Amino acid sequence: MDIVEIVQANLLTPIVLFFILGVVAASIKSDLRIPEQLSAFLPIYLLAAIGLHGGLEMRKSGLEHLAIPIAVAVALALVITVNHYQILRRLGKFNIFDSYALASTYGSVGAVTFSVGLSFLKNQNISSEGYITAILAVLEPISLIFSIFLVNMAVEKELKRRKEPFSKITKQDTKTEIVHDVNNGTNIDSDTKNKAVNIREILRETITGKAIIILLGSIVIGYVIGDHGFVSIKPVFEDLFFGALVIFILEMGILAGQRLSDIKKVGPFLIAFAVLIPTFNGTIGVIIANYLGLSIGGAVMFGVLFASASFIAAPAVLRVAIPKANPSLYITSSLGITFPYIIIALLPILLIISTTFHNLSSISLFG
Amino acid sequence: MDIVEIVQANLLTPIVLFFILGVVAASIKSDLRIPEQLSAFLPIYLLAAIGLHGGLEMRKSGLEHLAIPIAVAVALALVITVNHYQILRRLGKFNIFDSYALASTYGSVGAVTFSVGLSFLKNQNISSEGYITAILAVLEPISLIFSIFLVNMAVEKELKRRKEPFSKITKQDTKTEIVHDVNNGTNIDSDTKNKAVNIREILRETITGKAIIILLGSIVIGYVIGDHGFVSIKPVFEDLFFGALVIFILEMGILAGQRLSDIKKVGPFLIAFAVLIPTFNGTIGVIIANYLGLSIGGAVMFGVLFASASFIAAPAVLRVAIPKANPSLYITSSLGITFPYIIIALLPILLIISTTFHNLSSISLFG
Amino acid sequence: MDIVEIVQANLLTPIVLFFILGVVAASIKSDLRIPEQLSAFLPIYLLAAIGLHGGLEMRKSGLEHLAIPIAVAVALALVITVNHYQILRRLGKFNIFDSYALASTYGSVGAVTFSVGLSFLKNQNISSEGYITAILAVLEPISLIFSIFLVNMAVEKELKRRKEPFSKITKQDTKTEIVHDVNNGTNIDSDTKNKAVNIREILRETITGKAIIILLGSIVIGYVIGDHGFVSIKPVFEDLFFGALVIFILEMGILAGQRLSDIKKVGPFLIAFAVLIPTFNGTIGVIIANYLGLSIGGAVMFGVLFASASFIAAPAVLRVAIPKANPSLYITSSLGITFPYIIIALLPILLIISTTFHNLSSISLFG
Amino acid sequence: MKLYNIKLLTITCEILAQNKIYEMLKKHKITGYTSYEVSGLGDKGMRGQGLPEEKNMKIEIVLTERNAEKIVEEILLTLMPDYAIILYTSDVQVARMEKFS
Amino acid sequence: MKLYNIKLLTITCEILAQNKIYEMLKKHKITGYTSYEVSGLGDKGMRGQGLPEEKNMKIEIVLTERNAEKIVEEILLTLMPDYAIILYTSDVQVARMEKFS
Amino acid sequence: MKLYNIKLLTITCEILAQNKIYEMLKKHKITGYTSYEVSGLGDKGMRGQGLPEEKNMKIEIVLTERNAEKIVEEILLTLMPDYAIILYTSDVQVARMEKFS
Ligand SMILES: Nc1ncnc2c1ncn2[C@@H]1O[C@H](COP(=O)(O)O)[C@@H](O)[C@H]1O
Ligand SMILES: Nc1ncnc2c1ncn2[C@@H]1O[C@H](COP(=O)(O)O)[C@@H](O)[C@H]1O
Ligand SMILES: Nc1ncnc2c1ncn2[C@@H]1O[C@H](COP(=O)(O)O)[C@@H](O)[C@H]1O
Ligand code: NA
Ligand code: NA
Ligand code: NA
Repeated sequence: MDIVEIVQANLLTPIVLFFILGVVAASIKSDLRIPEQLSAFLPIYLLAAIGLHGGLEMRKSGLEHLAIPIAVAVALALVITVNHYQILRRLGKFNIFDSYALASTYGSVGAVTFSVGLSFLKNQNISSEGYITAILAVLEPISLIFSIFLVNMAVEKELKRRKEPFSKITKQDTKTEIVHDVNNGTNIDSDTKNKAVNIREILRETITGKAIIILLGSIVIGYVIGDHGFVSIKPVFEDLFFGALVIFILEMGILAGQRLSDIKKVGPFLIAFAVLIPTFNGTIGVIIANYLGLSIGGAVMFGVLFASASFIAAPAVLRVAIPKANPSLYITSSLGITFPYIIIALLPILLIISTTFHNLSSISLFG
Repeated sequence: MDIVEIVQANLLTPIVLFFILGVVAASIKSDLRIPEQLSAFLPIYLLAAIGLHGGLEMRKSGLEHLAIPIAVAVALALVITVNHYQILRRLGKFNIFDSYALASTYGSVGAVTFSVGLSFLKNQNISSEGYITAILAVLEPISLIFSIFLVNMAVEKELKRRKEPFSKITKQDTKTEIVHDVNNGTNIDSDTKNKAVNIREILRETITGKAIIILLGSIVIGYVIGDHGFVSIKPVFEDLFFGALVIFILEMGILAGQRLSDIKKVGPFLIAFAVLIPTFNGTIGVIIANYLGLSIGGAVMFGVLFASASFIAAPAVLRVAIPKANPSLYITSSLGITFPYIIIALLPILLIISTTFHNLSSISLFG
Repeated sequence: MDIVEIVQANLLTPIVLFFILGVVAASIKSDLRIPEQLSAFLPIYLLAAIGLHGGLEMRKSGLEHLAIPIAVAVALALVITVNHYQILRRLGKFNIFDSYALASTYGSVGAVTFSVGLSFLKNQNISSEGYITAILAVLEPISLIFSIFLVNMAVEKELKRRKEPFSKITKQDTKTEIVHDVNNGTNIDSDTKNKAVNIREILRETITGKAIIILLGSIVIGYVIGDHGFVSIKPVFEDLFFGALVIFILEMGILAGQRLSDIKKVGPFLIAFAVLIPTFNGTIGVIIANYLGLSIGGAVMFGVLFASASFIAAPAVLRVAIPKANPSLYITSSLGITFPYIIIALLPILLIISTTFHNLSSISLFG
Repeated sequence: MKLYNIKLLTITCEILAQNKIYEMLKKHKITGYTSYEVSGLGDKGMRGQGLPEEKNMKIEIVLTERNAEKIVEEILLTLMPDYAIILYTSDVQVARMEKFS
Repeated sequence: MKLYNIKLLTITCEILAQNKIYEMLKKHKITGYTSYEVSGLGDKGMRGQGLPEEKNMKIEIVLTERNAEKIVEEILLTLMPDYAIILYTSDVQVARMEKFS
Repeated sequence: MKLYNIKLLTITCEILAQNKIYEMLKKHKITGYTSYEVSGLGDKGMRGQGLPEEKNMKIEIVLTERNAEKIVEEILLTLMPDYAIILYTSDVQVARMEKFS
């Protein structure tokens, strides 16, 4: 199958079409919405299903293959996060807070994009290694934690240099300026102490975040119960998976559609960033996975981990951890640009790359 | 199977029994309820499932049979809406607002009733043409839009004749009267201007209403993805359909049960109207469908379109579009009388009529 | 299979593991939660599924076996409730209100525990008599109603003896004391009258409680529709049952985990009570069921009825019926101690007992 | 436009006390109120995070000063001892006095 | 710290009237409000237990006395006749006057 | 019946600021509050229609005037610059003064 066919086949899947329906509905200001509590539950359900599935697969394949891919993935996640930061700060001229927030949004992984990746592969009848779910679980908090550290170190440095409240570093509206004049000087020390406490608290919250807990928990449960124990809950946690995903994607389409007008506001640099960086990261991921010996599908999923940007877990953490960053930048770019770009175009591209590389290496092996 | 058997078989289905359970629970003031957000989601789900199913069927049967039935259905919907209005205003002596509101409630289609119709046919192992879903999608807004136009023209006429605020036309409690004396004269022009804006806004809201968007969208998606693309989401959008319908019907039973005491208040005329008009409209629908060449089941579903009264979409629109109409009239009659009457008694009746006519025409064809 | 194997097999089921995951998540203060409306809906769904299943089974087995087990179960429920009261009041030195509240919590049945019991048996490929669901439906309100009567009679007696407001009987904080001094004397009569009204109202609310209505209604519906009528709704009401149960159990784990610190507060007596009483009641239940001729699985389920303590329906009723009882006592002990104890340890124990007794009686029959 | 002074009584209580408050309002012929679920922290700990029965309810009633006093007094005497309740009154201005008296 | 006196306008209305109120606020250049769903009892019976369309909405607006008067008057004239609405104003103190005027 | 004057502090803020406010209350030894989710419009646009994290929270605290002033001041200095927050105080009357001081 050539690239056009794959893209075409991918365009006409329920997932892409329901996403588009959501965007259209929001654009014409329809009142179509998935009720809040249901759309809060769906990611929990999706992660539980992904986790159980991964755990079941890992039980079959054993844990011995796990260590290297995880180590490589963590290292890669750290490198690309720093890389994002440099690009955003130097080329993009974003302030320190927005740069770290965006760097970590794109350094972190998107569980919904991961689900769509699984669905895409299933559609193409391609399987992938179950343990990639374990990598997802490990990566989920890593990049966020890393960014929180970096941003705090950076702020600390600035503080020492300037000897004034760190909020001055970012551009502020006049009202805030006035408030901070009052805050000047005397409060710095208590501020710094407060922050130490805060960072620990934020780290705790990041690690115990619901996404990570349900994902890790489900992997362990899937591993423990095995196929036999899974039988009775399979109708819910496997058969309903793609239908539930479609419902959630509809809501994501609506949310993305509501932000269409914000896309212009994020500026051409960030638009380009939101398309090129995932393409670059995803390609690197696929290639490395190939060298690690993963299957065609496994390499695509490995690539998706790095291509994807988190638009649920990351924003929730970042808003608390880097409150001075502008949330509409990282939410709009990740949900409004990168997510649709990946599910519509990048998934087929990564598959082509993975297939090509796989064939190359098979040939070179036997050539 | 004779009529008694069919009615009996229909009485003992989960749908009718859960409806009755809901009515009983509400009558004895049980606190049984389906949580709000779930019962807000269920109609969206049901419409998505109906739409996908219809789209899949239309892909199989082609679109060429579509034009005539849709045109006939639209014409019929307009005729019966005007007919309802005449009956309600002349015979029923309802005021202009209530007459239009009721006329359009009974002129519009009920998606839940439609779902029950599908379930009823499935129970009897009878199939129906998939494109009737497309007719449902087209009819859904037509009657409402038509009524909004009619009521606005009528009010305009009244306004010119009386040269006073139109709210005077309807009977008002004394408090309102006082308020409107203040409102006299000077505000008429701005009122009229406001209304022009409002009508456009109301039309937009009607057309982009969630029911229509999800239904139309799902038809298109079903048509595009075909059976192959449907496989992965079938467990959610087909297998769960009847169970989900039953849960929703339970909640409808509860809502109907809460209004039992209101039924007396709507008066004998409206009670008779709520039974006779659906019977009449449904029968006409079945007969016309028969002449259009639809199958036995298809003719029943065509009849259901005209027999049913909307008790979710229509009230939501009417409350905004004709705020001076009394909502308890149209909700009580459509949900409390017409809906149970159709699902319990009229469905079997329409099936008998459809079978009879079908046999007659087959005989005449070969006779 | 010996006891260790059964316990082990039971420990590694999705239900137990998801419960533990919930406890862990709550202990590390994760924000993992099942949204409120979903966890409000799940017990309704579970009861509907249990009820339908029971009704279908009863249709197959007939109603003639029903009368004796129900009569025995009701008598047993009353006896154990009084027994609990004596133990709690005399040995546990609880005040009259807490004693009745706890007695009735442990005298009533837990539908969730019942569901877990069904799942446990299914896991072991053991079937049980369908009509035990009917016993569940009858027992559900009995113990609560009985306790309400008892507590009211007791309070009445106290009132007459002391001729002062009954609230004085319980230990009060000083603020309340002051308030009640004002309330002294004159208000007693109207208080008594109010209470008569209240009791009737509380009884009505207990009997029409959503749990009982949906359970009874579903039993009747299952009985009426039979396997044929069940086909279309089976995917929702049977296939999804265990998966939905697992999701609900996760939430119960979270709630239990949130109360871990309260467990110390309930004191060693109540902790022992919360473990020993269910073991005793369950064992009695299994043995009696054996004499009644139930199957191995049926006897386990009969035992579960008496072992289980209600932590959803009972607390809701008791908080209204006996407001002077301390809810954290009965919720913490039933949800935090008894429920995990039963699903982890007691279910296997009851199965061993049931198997042993069954073998004994078969042997004695043929010996 | 003339506005009239009247009282707003705000009651925050555990969800299980609310029916008793509604009955009390009815007894005093007060025919209007507005209510909604809230969470909260108080002497009886954090409420509204766990079981639905553990939520709080906030009830707001626009009423005459006389009625406000009667209700407050009755709640203090009859419900305060058994349920988690706090309440306060404040001054508000309405356009249509007749509706609330 | 200096606090400034300003008005809080509280409107409780059926959910279908809310958009009209938002438009009215916009017309009067009032750019802030807070809103949430509530249940309630009033002349038009119990609201908020049945269909979602039958819920009430509570809208709270911090605004100048002048604006409060204008809005109240306009609601009384245009919406009161058709919709279930009650409203009242009260005195509140804010720290940043400029935000609300 | 004697009622005592006391302050009600109402804070409407984005949901992510709420924990910081609860910590602040704790620091000032204020042990009671009532809170609930709301939607709203303000300088930072419409909130509460999209992602759950974008909702607003309303927090109401009955407290002494002195405490009210301290909290308001601290919020203005520390949270206002980073979060969407509005707040106001008003006068309310309670029956049991000791509970709030
Ligand atoms: N100082 C306060 N300000 C606002 N609400 C409060 C305050 N104290 C208690 N509450 C509310 O009243 C409920 C019951 O209070 P308590 O009886 O003290 O537990 C709490 O759950 C809160 O919702
Ligand atoms: N006295 C009152 N105090 C507080 N809220 C009220 C009062 N009367 C009416 N309401 C609220 O206003 C809504 C509409 O009132 P009504 O138009 O009288 O039905 C009701 O549903 C209640 O939410
Ligand atoms: N004038 C106002 N009256 C009532 N609530 C307001 C007002 N202005 C802002 N708010 C609320 O405060 C939140 C934050 O405001 P802002 O920081 O201006 O975006 C808004 O989302 C509203 O919920
Ligand atoms: Na990434
Ligand atoms: Na119709
Ligand atoms: Na029991």
